Amino acid sequence: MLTVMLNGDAHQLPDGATVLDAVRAVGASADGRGVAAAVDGEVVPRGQWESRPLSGDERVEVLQAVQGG
Amino acid sequence: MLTVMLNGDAHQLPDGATVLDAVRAVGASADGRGVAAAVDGEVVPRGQWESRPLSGDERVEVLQAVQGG
Amino acid sequence: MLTVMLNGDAHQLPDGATVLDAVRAVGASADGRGVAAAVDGEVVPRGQWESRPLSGDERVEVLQAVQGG
Amino acid sequence: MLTVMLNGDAHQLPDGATVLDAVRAVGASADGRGVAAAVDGEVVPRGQWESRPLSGDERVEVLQAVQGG
Amino acid sequence: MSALEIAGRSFESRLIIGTGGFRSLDAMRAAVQASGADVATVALRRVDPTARGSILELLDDCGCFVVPNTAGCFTARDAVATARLAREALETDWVKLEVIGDDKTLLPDPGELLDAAEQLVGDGFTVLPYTNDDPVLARRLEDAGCAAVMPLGSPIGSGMGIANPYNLRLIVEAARVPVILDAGIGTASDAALAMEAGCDAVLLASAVSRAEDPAVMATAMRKAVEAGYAARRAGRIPRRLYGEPSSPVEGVAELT
Amino acid sequence: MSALEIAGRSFESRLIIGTGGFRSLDAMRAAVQASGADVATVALRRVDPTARGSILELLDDCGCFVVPNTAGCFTARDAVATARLAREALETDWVKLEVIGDDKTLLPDPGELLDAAEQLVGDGFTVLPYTNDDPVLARRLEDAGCAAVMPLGSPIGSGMGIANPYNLRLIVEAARVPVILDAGIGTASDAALAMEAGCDAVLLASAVSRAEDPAVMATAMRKAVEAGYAARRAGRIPRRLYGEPSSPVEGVAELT
Amino acid sequence: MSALEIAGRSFESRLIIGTGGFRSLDAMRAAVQASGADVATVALRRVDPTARGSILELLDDCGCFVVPNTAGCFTARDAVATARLAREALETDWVKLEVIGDDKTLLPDPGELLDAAEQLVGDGFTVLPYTNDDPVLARRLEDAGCAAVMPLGSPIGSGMGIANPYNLRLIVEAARVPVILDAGIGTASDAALAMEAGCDAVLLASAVSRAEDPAVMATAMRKAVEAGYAARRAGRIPRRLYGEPSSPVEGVAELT
Amino acid sequence: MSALEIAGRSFESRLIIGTGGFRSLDAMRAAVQASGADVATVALRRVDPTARGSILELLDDCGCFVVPNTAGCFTARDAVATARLAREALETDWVKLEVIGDDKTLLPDPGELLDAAEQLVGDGFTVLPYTNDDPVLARRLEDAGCAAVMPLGSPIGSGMGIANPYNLRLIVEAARVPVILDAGIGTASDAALAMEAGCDAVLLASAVSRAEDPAVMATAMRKAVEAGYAARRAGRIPRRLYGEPSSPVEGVAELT
Repeated sequence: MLTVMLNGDAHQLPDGATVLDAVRAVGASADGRGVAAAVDGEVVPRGQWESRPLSGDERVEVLQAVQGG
Repeated sequence: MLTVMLNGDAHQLPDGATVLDAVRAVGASADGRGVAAAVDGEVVPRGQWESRPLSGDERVEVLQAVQGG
Repeated sequence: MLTVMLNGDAHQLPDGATVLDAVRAVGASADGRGVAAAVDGEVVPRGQWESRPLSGDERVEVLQAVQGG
Repeated sequence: MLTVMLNGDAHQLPDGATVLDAVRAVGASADGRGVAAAVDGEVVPRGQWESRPLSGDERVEVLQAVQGG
Repeated sequence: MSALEIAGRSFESRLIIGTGGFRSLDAMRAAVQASGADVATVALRRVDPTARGSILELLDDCGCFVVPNTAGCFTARDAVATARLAREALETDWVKLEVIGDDKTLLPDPGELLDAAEQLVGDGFTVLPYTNDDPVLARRLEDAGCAAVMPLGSPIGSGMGIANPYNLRLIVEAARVPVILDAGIGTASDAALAMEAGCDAVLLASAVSRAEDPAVMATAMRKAVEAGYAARRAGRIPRRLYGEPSSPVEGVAELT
Repeated sequence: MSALEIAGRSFESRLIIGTGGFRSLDAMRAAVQASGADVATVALRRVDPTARGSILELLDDCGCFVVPNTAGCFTARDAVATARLAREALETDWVKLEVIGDDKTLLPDPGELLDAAEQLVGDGFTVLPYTNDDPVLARRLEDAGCAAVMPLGSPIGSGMGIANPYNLRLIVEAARVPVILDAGIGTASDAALAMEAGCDAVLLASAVSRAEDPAVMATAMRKAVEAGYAARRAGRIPRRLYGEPSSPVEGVAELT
Repeated sequence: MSALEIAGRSFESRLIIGTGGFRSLDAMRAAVQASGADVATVALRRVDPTARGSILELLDDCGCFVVPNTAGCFTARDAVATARLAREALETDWVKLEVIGDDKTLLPDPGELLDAAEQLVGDGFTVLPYTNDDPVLARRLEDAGCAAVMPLGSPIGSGMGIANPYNLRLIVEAARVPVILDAGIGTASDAALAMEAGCDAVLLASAVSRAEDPAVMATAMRKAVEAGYAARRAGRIPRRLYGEPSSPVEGVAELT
Repeated sequence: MSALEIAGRSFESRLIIGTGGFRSLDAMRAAVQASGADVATVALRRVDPTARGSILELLDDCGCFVVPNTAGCFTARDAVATARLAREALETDWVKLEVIGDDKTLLPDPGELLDAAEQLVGDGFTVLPYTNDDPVLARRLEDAGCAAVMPLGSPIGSGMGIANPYNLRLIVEAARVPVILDAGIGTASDAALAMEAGCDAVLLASAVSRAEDPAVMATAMRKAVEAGYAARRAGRIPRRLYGEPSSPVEGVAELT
């Protein structure tokens, strides 16, 4: 198991987890429409979610479009 | 001949002239639509134009609707 | 005894009472400085307070200067 | 002779001229009250006017206090 | 937009157009149509045989209800006499009552105006008085039986808008008859403001007739009156001294 | 109304709607449709699994072009990172750039804003900066390559309207890119005023989303923006200190 | 500051103090002295035996000329009767004429006011009418023989300042008697504005008497009236849309 | 009036006079004396041998503390260099920092201003920055160590007064250093308003130096600043929508 800060909370993911696993873990829509992910503040393009492994101790942010002015 | 003040100017009309003659004299539309006449400040209803004689020395005003705020 | 409406209230005064008695009855300053009296809405000059008898059933107003904008 | 840009104009000064000569050349008050001088944009303290030589090709600005908002 | 009701008569548009100041009848026709107005005011003047075209036919074509005014009158007596001639000429007992007190500002004369209003109401007229923005005078005119009160925003033709929104508010709060903002409108936002302040309608002439492009300004005024009317009913947000986020304050990412 | 052009893209409506503050998605849908807007802004926040419905589908249904904002960012660094995530999430390089300098007034931080704008322009973004009403800062943002400048009328959500029309005028006079009044609009006349002042468009959220009846206020805003745009082009009458008769001064009858 | 002339009488101060609303006679004394006023108004009310202290002695001590008002009257008839009693009580034929038309706004009744003014002038009074800001009514009051006109800035005690500076300007331009701004003053800048607008004096009560510290506010008002009077005579600079350097544009150094 | 404290130095007057724009040194002397100011600003320019009279001696005679400005500088670099020369010329480390961003409006450049302020504070100067009315920039300047913040009311020399009282209020609420209203004052009431808004002092030049009678306007400004300061401390009455009687409502006579 590895631990990442996922959207501000410590979160356990299986070893070998990828950004895609993190995205799913927060319950983002499957197709990822309107969703973006960053690891330690850097954008991870959707195309790399599956291939980008997490090593733990990272800050992962998964964001989506919401109502805003 | 008799002389009336017609719309502010002295005007000659034949003896026996009526308000209708005065109305015609100023070139008001025949049917009198949008036109009104007053003798010495008193309205003369359209129906009485023909029957109302002028005796002279009267102030006749013949008015019509124009652009206005 | 006679009864007058003195500054809005029914008030008993001895027979033969004058405006001066009414002025005193409301506690106005003796010299009457800044004070005026009216009977039935008419001013009674200070000089006539003593000589002006009240007959009853009158409205007597005794006013003085107060703070005002 | 050496040439300096003195308050925006080319100006001839004798060889060995100092900042003080430049200050005098623009007619600044002798005691230098309210006056300051800069060579190539750097302030030259009043105490160094006499000892600071000019080599030519320098921009010398001699300023004084004037009316200002 | 619900109908405007004046003296039991119902109108679709809340914009009333004064017909003075247009450069031509064609310009007037285009502007009146663009305005969507179904009430228009006219003046009464001595017959001018050289005048061409009929303003009444034009207004008929545009479907406008025509209301004569007493513009140019400086006394109650003149205004009453003019109103009677207007009733005869136009076969209507509606009148926009103007009694001017000063020919430099064209401000109304409060005493003469109230006197004329009382006489004309007694004579069976439906009286729409052009008044200043004094809430007390507006109440007196209403008590006299006027069918509406028509306070100015600022002097006729000045284009200064609503000089004293505070008085207009007091008039609207107290009125039990329609309040029609009459005079002073310069541009669209002035008309919107009048409606937001609670006026039932706006009457204007010069703002449209003397604009560079009267028809375009008439369109602007139609939309502005509709906008102000809707905004009043939509319930605006309160004014706040400080900011109020329109985006969520929760869920902000920590990216750095 | 001619089209609004921003960065070579053309829009029919000159009203841009911010989507924050609505009580429900249904209320938003009704208001966005009533507004006629074809551009809408959204924010980016951490995924909330409990949230229901998709704002993007709703805005697609309404035919709106979606522009993400950087609301909630207090530094250039945060704003730039947020803009990059937004580009990834929404597949657009357009961004409404907000860098707030004070969380009480929500006023922008001029230095951080200009820094972020320069970085994002360099990074290929189409940058629409929310700025204060400083004409000098507006010019710097334009020089930095922003596609428009979006000065505030007053603080976000304050409903105070245009606090300094004088600065807005200076910004409009000098700008060579579209000027979009962003923030502070409270009611319809505010929007009309902004357009009369020469703004190319108006962006608002709270004025509609937090009104008692958002859909009705959205209609009011649509009409107000169209009214102000038309009034600007119609050429308003000048302001005069004194009155100017709208009825003829010749031909007045002598009745008394 | 040159003297204020009313009805041939000369006063040093251009600030007139109304005596209503003070918490105590001591507070009044301190404020009247600080104000520098040499005219003060009083009301007439039924004798209250429980009242302590004499306002007239206090005003004598302060060297104030006392002018009674007709506050509380709603008809010309009441106002005239009250003025006659005041003349008897205070041995003065000066009167501040108030005829109120509405007890919520305390705005004057134009018709009753003019009627009362005509009666009192005919009766030999020196009439100072409290009027609204209608330039036409002000002219009628002047024509009726009033010694001054006293337009309001805004309702009595409202502290709203000068709601319609435009009307005040029209009144000042046309007046041939002194114009005294009466009612509505809230703070010092309001009084300065009134004098800059060309008023000859300012009359106020609540702004001082109901301030947290009446004596300090009285000092502020005295200085504000003097400041506004001086500024009017000093000839202010014109308003410019753009900047105008106050430092020389020539002789700027080239340091970099 | 309590003393004005800036950077540990105490001044009696809260009016600071800029010396630009006077027609003659005599006019300046009369105005500076009438103003009661004990701080005056000067500019630095290339020596002009033809100039007559010494402004410094004049200001010494008037007992003024002299503060040089950096007027005419458009970059932080120029402003810093100019400040250093000024320090040498006048033997003071006080400087009124101006960095202009646009020569048409003379509005400050926010980025260059903040940069220059940081450098000069680091260099030991007592920095008084002329800034726009942005509350965020004012806070940044304060955080940079400026001894006061000097927001404009409106552009230098424009005489437009306080264009955005709302921003001025926000600046005053947040400031922990003195706030000095600098630029835009046109007449006395503007200066009173600035003090009522909570400013600690007012700095002006053109309003006095370019008035028709500078000495009389200087007197007006002195009194207006004192009036506004006193009014702020006296605790003004609240604004009310309706009237509030200043005469008693009890004890009214029944005369008719």
